[in-house]
Amino acid sequence: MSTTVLSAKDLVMKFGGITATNHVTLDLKQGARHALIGPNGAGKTTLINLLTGVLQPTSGSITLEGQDITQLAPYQRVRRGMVRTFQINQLFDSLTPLETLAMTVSQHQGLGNKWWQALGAKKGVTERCEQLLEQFHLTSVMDQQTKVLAYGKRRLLEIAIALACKPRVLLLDEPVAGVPAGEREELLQTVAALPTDVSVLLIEHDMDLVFSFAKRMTVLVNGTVLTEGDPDTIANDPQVKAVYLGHGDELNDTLGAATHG
Amino acid sequence: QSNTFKIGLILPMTGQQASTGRQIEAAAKLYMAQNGDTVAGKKVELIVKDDTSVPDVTKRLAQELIVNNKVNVLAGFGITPSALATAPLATQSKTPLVVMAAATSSITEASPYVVRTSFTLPQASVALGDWAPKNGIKKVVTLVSDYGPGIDAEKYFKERFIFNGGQVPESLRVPLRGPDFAPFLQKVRDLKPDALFVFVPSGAGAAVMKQFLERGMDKAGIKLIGTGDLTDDDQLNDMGDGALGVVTSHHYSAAHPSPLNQKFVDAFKKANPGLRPNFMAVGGYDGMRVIYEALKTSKGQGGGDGLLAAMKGQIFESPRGPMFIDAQTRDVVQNIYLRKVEKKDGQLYNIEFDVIKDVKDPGKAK
Amino acid sequence: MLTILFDGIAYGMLLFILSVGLAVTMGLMNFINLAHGAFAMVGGYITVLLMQKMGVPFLLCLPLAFIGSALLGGVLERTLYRPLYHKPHLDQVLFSIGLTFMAVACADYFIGSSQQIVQLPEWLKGRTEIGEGALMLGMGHYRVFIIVVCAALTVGLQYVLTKTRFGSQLRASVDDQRVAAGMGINVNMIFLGTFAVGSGLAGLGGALGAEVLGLEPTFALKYMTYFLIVVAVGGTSSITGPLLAALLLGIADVAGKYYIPKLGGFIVYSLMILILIWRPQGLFVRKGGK
Amino acid sequence: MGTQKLLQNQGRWKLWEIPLWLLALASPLLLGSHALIINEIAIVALFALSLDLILGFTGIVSLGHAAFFGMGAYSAALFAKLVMPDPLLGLAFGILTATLLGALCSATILRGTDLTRLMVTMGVGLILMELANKLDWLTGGADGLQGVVMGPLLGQFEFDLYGRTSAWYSLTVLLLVFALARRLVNSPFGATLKAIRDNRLRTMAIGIPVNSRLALIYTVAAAVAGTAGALMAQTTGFASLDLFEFHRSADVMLILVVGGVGWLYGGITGAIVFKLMQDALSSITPQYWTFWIGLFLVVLVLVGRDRLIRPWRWFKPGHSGSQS
Amino acid sequence: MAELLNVQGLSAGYGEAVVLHEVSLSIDPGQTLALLGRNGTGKTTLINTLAGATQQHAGSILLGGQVLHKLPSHERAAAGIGWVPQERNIFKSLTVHENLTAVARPARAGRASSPWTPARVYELFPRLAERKSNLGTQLSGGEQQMLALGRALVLNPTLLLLDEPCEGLAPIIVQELLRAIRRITREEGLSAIIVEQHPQAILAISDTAAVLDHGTVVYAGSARSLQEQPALLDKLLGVAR
Ligand SMILES: Nc1ncnc2c1ncn2[C@@H]1O[C@H](COP(=O)(O)OP(=O)(O)OP(=O)(O)O)[C@@H](O)[C@H]1O
Ligand SMILES: Nc1ncnc2c1ncn2[C@@H]1O[C@H](COP(=O)(O)OP(=O)(O)OP(=O)(O)O)[C@@H](O)[C@H]1O
Ligand SMILES: [Mg+2]
Ligand SMILES: [Mg+2]
Repeated sequence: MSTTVLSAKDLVMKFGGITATNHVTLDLKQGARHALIGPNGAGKTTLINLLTGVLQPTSGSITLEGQDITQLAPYQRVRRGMVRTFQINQLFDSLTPLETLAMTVSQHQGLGNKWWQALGAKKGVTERCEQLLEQFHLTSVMDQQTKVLAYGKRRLLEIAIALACKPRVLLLDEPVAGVPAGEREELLQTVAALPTDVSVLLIEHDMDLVFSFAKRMTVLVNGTVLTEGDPDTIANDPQVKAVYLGHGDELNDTLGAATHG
Repeated sequence: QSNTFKIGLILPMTGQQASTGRQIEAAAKLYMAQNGDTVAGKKVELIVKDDTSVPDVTKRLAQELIVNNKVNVLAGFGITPSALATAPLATQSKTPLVVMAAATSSITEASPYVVRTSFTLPQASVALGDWAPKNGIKKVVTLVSDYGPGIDAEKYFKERFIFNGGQVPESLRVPLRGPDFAPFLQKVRDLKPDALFVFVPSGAGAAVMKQFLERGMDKAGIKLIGTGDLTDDDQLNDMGDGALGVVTSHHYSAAHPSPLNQKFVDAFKKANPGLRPNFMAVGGYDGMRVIYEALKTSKGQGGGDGLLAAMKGQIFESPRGPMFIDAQTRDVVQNIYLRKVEKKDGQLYNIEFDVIKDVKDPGKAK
Repeated sequence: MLTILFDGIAYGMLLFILSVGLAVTMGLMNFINLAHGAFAMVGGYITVLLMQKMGVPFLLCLPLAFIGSALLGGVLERTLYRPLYHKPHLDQVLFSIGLTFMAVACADYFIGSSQQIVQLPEWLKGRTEIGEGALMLGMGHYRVFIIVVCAALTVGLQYVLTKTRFGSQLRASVDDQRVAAGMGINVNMIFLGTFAVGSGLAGLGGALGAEVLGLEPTFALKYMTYFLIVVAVGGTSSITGPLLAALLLGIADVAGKYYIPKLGGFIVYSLMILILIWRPQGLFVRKGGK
Repeated sequence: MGTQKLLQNQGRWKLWEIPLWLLALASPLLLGSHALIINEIAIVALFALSLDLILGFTGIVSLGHAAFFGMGAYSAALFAKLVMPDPLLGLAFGILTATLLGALCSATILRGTDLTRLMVTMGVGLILMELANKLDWLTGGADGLQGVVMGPLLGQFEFDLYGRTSAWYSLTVLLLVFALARRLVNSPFGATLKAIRDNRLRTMAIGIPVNSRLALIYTVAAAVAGTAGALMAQTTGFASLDLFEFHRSADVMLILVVGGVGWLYGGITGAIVFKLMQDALSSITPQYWTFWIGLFLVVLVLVGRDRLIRPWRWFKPGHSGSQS
Repeated sequence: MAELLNVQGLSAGYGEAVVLHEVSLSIDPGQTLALLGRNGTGKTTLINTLAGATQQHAGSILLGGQVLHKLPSHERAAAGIGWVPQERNIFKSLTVHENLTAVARPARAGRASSPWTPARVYELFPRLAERKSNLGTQLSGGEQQMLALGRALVLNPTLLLLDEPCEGLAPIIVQELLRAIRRITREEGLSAIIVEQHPQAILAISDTAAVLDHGTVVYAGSARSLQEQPALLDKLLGVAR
């Protein structure tokens, strides 16, 4: 079987009296298409923050490709190939999408410290940028300041940045929230079509998307892992239904009956 | 050969030292109003510049005045660094530089073209160092602002006072920007000296005085003495009766009993309602006089060197009393008076009660 | 010893009362108002002029100084400040410094550049001493007065800001004006009122501080750094923060000058830098949760 | 191709810039009698440029930038006084010490909010001033450092009373630093600085070592500020404590903001506008010129920078320049 | 029954840009209106205009007979508007509890059921009670959504404006929330306008529906009949669902 790329062991995160992450252990296999679901406030975003180093865990450890990275700074983890997107857009408002991507690509081609060369002087950089702009439908707005872009475009840029970092492990926090319905599927297909050695962890509340994307799922509740399994198992798990999925199909009937009955 | 005679007057007109600038400008204008603006056939023109007490600005303004306005004399200079910064220019361009305010001893040594009509702190402080021991003051703590003039004052007072058998258990230096004197005064109080010797730049004097009284130091038997900056005429009247009896030594008091001074004070007050001339004003007034007289004697001949030669050795009666410009040092030699704050016509004044005649700047002795 | 402590507290209280208005406008309204010192100066001049020219008693001058600067603050808020709430901070700095320059020049033009001196009433001039030797406590009556006024104000302000709806409504308005208005908060009135009170407090501080710190046109600029230090060290999210910061600075400054006069200038700044490096958000940050 | 052009456009010298700089370099000749103020403007512009590197391009506010200015100035002055009077070596020495100081101080600006950073930088500046005051055997203390005599530039050009040599010297250095700074801000490194300014969290999340970049640019800015300080000391021939003063840091910030932050010409524009205005106003009314400067600042902000230079747009609504 | 909300010829936008063109709508007391439309057609703009947070160019808004369009934003809340903005806009420097108390106002006189208080909101969302003293920014995305709704409820409004209230909520919470909204409108006579991306879920609990396209109303009528015409729905929204 494929090897484990990223693994969290016994992670605990306390905010004052609140335990947002409670002894979470999670393994991400190479090439995984893994979804993390759970009720609001279950600690999904917090877990991502821990994995990427935005937060320091109260206890527990994280290993990436066999090496302990618990103490590493966020940027060092990125350099080892672990990249994320944010639930709430984190963009560079005064840069254009093109500049944003050119900067990111340069950084990952080892040019970040070059101060005498113009941004985009290297062919390799511009080519990669063009490719990304194309792929995320950003070519038409590539020279507008990010802050004036429509929400949908901003969301796409958010994800494009992550891909520009040459990820080997990609952590996506509700990537399609706010993306127009029509484009959602396309976006996730782009992600799903990443090379098979890239491992993806996805957080999302849109169940249609999650189930069409994920090969494996973890359910987080109140900071602890409730269960883990393939989509079918999860979809039929009564516990998951009780705390998270509810009984979606019956909703219309019950409500409809109540309303119009 | 142009027919105007230009005086570049560089002063702090804004910022903390603004009142120095105002007094000097007013006095200089008064002198011109009284003595006309045509001297030796030349029309005297005064160009006032504000250097905001920033030395490099002073220097640039001076340079521009020399190069562009072709001024014949530079004058003013509120603070020591400004004067020192400009001195090399005076040498380079052979332009006399008349210091009307800055009072650190060494300024006149910075260039052979510097002439001073204000005073030096050693002059004023030494007089107190002589007076105090004779009047039952044996133990004194000094408190000065931590910059050139303050250090001068401390040094010369201390030297003379100890020489006369006094004791200085502690010398305090307060930061120029220290808004609260309380801790320093408390320290003085705990040391229980006979008197406290103070030099602070004019303006801060009132605060020292008030906090001195508030701390009940007069009641604890500590006398307040200092150079005349402490009881600056500009503010003395607002200090209230607490200031009564404070002894200071200085070269000028608005209450100096001479007809010339009376005339000066009256004219000054008339031209500037609400303002009483202080020692800054008299420095500016006499500075103008020195320039005028030099122009008269040299008849506008000989350029800067001619003017300078004519400034050296001038002896005259100033509102402060007799004074002269020492030809060697180009520094002012004048009487230093011992004064006590008293009430006259319902107003507070420094009333002179003793005088030490013709005091040379002791800083030049060595 | 005790006297030094007492003086430090009084000095700190004075710094506090001068800065608290700034803590309100800057911390709560998120507006960098460097003209704060100008309002303090206005309060100071109101007091001095009323006392000197009209013989109004000192105690009456204090509320008048408050009201005068509050009115001025209110008028300026409506006319000049309001459009600037959304502008970048650097623009606010530029604007308020410009305003300060104008205020300084105006004070100079109308009142003159020399120091103004406040004559306190007799009962505030005295001094009471208790104890002997190292434990002697000497209290200037005026300093006692300052401490009492400041303490009363602190309690009042703290109550208003944390315990009343007004406080939360103010913070809500700052966070998001548009939505706050949509939730029924009268944002304009709240800002107007807060700004006026902030300016009034500055004016009161100026009136109380003129005696100790001296009053001249550059007052508006001279103490700006002190105000900023208090607000930065105290954090901008509460009233107690700046109070404790002001007390700390006051005591450190006074004690430092007393015990090691040679290092006088270093102490306050070094202390500030250490504190800020240790707690970059200021000493007292508002934290949610328990 | 398109993207490459788009990216490199900003860093290119535009046609109009060349005559502009030629004019600037010729100005000490053309406006001979104003060479002194030209010199001062060039120095202040350089100082503002250095602040822009951290404030405009990286988003770090500072009220203590005068620390590096003063450091450069005192080092250059002492070098001339104690070691040798050659200006270029002195300049190099001034830059070196300011750079070291900048590297040392860069640790203080890595954390905190804008306000705390303002205060920390201010504190560092004031402590350095206090230090220069206390080391009076070396620095001359409150009286300033006297007796600095500069040798001729390149062994050829004496610093004259008219200030022409000074002006050329400062303008040339300004141009050189400007050209370098321009390369820097348009490079990948420069782009990461802007990214840090816009969103630090995200910058970290794309693998950029934020702290070391901050430290680096702070040091660079310190070096440039030191350059400006050294020029100041060399062209005026002395150094005083005032170089460290708080008001210098505040002034340079005002000047930069007047000219516009995050735009390399901002510091230069600000320096020209502010200095000329100050010079003109203070010779008209030496007592009350601050009022008019204040009024200018207030109007500048209320009307908006872009509208002030395009008055025909005053009465069109909707372009207020604010981006709320 | 008299109409609760009556909107006539409403045009509004941002600055000079007009987004809404002559929109007319009405709602009866206790009724729920589902507001549908493609992305960027002006749903949020309509909601914000009712709340007074946009530039209104023409038209009238009457709430229970009271003229609303002349009132500044904050007085509209007093007149009975309870707004849940699309981006939630929790006050970030207030705690959860303060977010509620800062805006809470007593119920209008003559209301039958018990008024909304912070305590009742905590009953509705126990999760919030646990996070009472967290700052607004220290909430998860979903918790913020709950708080936004609670904050609108404690205004004790007569008309709730809900802009995509379900976005980012767990499926089970979405179901609960919709039920809660249904119950509140049913039992307490509250009216609501709900913007939603998923038409089926929302039409099921609504009485009437309106569909916007490019800033104009292209459908107004019964929610049920729209729900029963998938072809029409498809045409109007361009989404097969
Ligand atoms: N900085 C913080 N301080 C205190 N509590 C926090 C902080 N950040 C998050 N929390 C709490 O931790 C819990 C987990 O939050 P998290 O954002 O990880 O949830 P989530 O699973 O991503 O939820 P959602 O799906 O709603 O986004 C929440 O209850 C939240 O209130
Ligand atoms: N602040 C604004 N300034 C200018 N135009 C805006 C602003 N907000 C929205 N718009 C524009 O108004 C139009 C309508 O936007 P609105 O947010 O009302 O759409 P919506 O139907 O709510 O879309 P969504 O489903 O994405 O929430 C869009 O074209 C949008 O670009
Ligand atoms: Mg989340
Ligand atoms: Mg919307």
